This record gives sequence, C-alpha cells and structure tokens, in this order.
Amino acid sequence: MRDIQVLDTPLNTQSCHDAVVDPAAGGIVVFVGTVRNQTKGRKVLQLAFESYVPMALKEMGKIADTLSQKWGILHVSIHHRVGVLEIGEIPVIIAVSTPHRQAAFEACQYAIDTLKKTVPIWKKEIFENGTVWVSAHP
Amino acid sequence: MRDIQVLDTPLNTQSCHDAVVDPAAGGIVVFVGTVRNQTKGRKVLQLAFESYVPMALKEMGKIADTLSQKWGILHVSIHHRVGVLEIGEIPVIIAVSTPHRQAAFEACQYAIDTLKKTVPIWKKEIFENGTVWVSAHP
Amino acid sequence: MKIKLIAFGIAKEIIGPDESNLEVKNPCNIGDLKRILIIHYPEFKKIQSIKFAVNEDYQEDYFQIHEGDEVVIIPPVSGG
Amino acid sequence: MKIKLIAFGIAKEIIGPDESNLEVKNPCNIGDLKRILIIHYPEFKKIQSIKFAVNEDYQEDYFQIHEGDEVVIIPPVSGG
Repeated sequence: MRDIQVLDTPLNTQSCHDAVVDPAAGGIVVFVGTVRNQTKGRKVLQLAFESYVPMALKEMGKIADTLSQKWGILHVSIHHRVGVLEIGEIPVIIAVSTPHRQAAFEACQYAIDTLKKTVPIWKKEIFENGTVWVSAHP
Repeated sequence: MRDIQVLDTPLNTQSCHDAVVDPAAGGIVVFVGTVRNQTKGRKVLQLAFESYVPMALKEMGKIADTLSQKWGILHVSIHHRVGVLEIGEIPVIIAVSTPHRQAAFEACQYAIDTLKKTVPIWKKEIFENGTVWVSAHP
Repeated sequence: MKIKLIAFGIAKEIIGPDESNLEVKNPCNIGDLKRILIIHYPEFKKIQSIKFAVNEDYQEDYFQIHEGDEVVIIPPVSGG
Repeated sequence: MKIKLIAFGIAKEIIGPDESNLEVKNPCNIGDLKRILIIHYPEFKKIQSIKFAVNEDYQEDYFQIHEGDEVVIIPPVSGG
C-alpha cells in the first residue's frame, strides 16, 4: 500500500504509522520532520511551504517505486504539509514497514533524503525582519 | 528527557513520539517493532516476552547515555512490552529527537541494535506445535 | 509560438504570481527557454539552479517545447 | 556460603521457576559458578552463551561473589 498525500492541515504521526502496519512486518520506521526554532543561529518564527502538488505526488510516487524495488518494503506512507507552520509543527512524515528492520531504516532515510532533493516543494523561512526561500541562493 | 519503560499493556507509537517533541528538534525517528506472522518460514501464533525489569531499565538507561554522548540527542523514549503478544502487536518502540535528522536515524538504529544485544528481555516463539526461546541455542 | 509559464517559490516572486504567456520562436527547447528567461528576468542569474518541468516531469535542456505546453519553473526545492 | 540464584528465559526452564539457594565454597567467582551450574544442570551446555548479573549489572568470570549475593543467570537476550 502506498499512502501519499500533500495536505494543508496538521499531520499526524499515528495515521502514517497505522497506514503501514502489516502482519508480515517486523519493523516500522517513521521519520517526522519538525519545524525548528532556529536556523544557523537565527531565530525562526514560522515556515511557509508551497508545492506544485500534482508533480510532488508524482515524484513521491517515484520514491515509493524505488523503496519497493530496492528495499522490498511492504508499505509506505508519505504526508507533506503546505501552508504556514509554527515552531514544533510537522512539515513531513514518512513511515515505512519491512519484514526486517535494517531495510526500514535504510528505505526511510533514502525517502527523506530524496524527497528533499527532487520533490517540488519550497520552504520560506520567516524571521523577525524578513523572509528567505531556503536553498534558493548559492 | 528520557522516558524508559517496561510495560505489560499495549504500546502506543503516538505516546513515544509525543515524549520526544522539542522546539529545537529538526527530526524525530521512531522505530516500531511488530510481531511477524512467521519466522524462517514457520508460522508464529504468538510471542511471549519476559524481562528482568530493574536491570532492563538500567541497561536501557545506558543506551540513552550513549545516545546523548555520541549523537547529542534531545530526547529519547524507549518502551518495551512484556507478556503474550499477538501477531501485529508491538513489543518495542524507540523514539529519538535531534536537531538534525541524520543523527536521529543513526541514534535510533544504534538503540534498537544495542537493545537486542544487551537488555535482559527474552522472547519465546509460540508455534502450533511447540515453543522456542529465541537465540537460546547455537 | 505561445507557451504558458508557471512558477513556484522564489521563481514566482521573480516573474510574478500569475501564469504568464511567453512568445518564443519555434523550435524552442528548455535550454533556449532558460536563456530567454534570464534575459527577461536577470534575477534568475542569482538563483542556485533552475529546473523545468513539462507535464509534471523534469525535462532537460534538449527537450523540445510545443505550442501550448505548460512549462513549470522549478527553483531549488526545499521540502521536508 | 549460600548464594541466591535467579533465572530467566530458558535458564528458568532448566533450573526451575523458583529462586534457588546454592551452597558454594568461599571464595567463588562467576567463572567457578558457571562450572558448578553446568555440573548441576548439564542442559546449560546446550545454551549458546550464559552471562551473569550481580546487582543488576553484567559481571565477568573474575567477579567475586559474596555470601547472600543475588546472582541472576542471563541466557542469550532476545528483546525487541
């Protein structure tokens, strides 16, 4: 099963966990990204995420394909949030279930690393005195 | 914060997640062990776990010490269940939060790998026609 | 020929929030479009890297754009 | 001297479910105890490895056991 969503409402760790439960699973690894209160020592107030949604879903689908082919995962759930997020809120959750735990760790880490490189989602850091699109400038 | 428990009631992924949330966290990794319906092709009916609880808590505390010293984690939650578990139930959950995600993956994987080697908890597989203490025999 | 341009993130701040129609010579590939964009919007020179998507897939410089195609400007992504 | 033995997992099936009191010579270290146990309970020879804990910590062969110590037999662990 793959459960891939871009949502404009708060994400829920339990939901992603529940989406990958399976009697053949020996391990589930869940990665939960959270909005940090600072970046490079500068205080962050909020993060704003926007996405080119149809393509984001397609690119996350490609990640799921790789997880199946390379790690033989049972199920994957990827939820990404858009809109304005406060400190401590969750921009992304990735849950993966596999028969053996090592594959779940590797697959989950590959998924978040790749998501950050390929999925068309953009993050703007909102500081007290301005905003910055993350990674936009060299 | 460290939240280390041995419990004889069902474990909850959300609880362990919530125990490690922090405004300075950039990532949370949660490992959830689940009871598989088979081992080496043989159908498993149930698993029975027992623990030498005071020492198990002490050994899990040592794991938490290493996570702090080696990976600078913010918080860790380790819950292990004892008693008889059905297929799909959760024997163990480990949640770790860190400022950056790579450390959370490494720390969580170290924690479950080490728990399986050092923490005095024993698992008996219950098959249709007998029981086996896991890892007891060469 | 006319193509439709859509932008996100910092690229949207550069070309403006609305879809923009751009008149380009035919044939025109993604590499040509990139050069045209930088002439129209010199701000793009300051961006780390720009990619393009057509039909919801990344396309390389040699990809031929057709009349009516919807071309999406993808500045460096930063999800997660 | 008398020591108290507690066992878990397969070790409990071998020595029985109750705490057992064992009379050993003084001095006696963990290595000595291991040899005594194997003589009393030859089943332990079939176990992958046996460790011992005193005061909730693993202890090596050279560790001296004292009168009244509670020694816990730790067969191969398999939590998780």
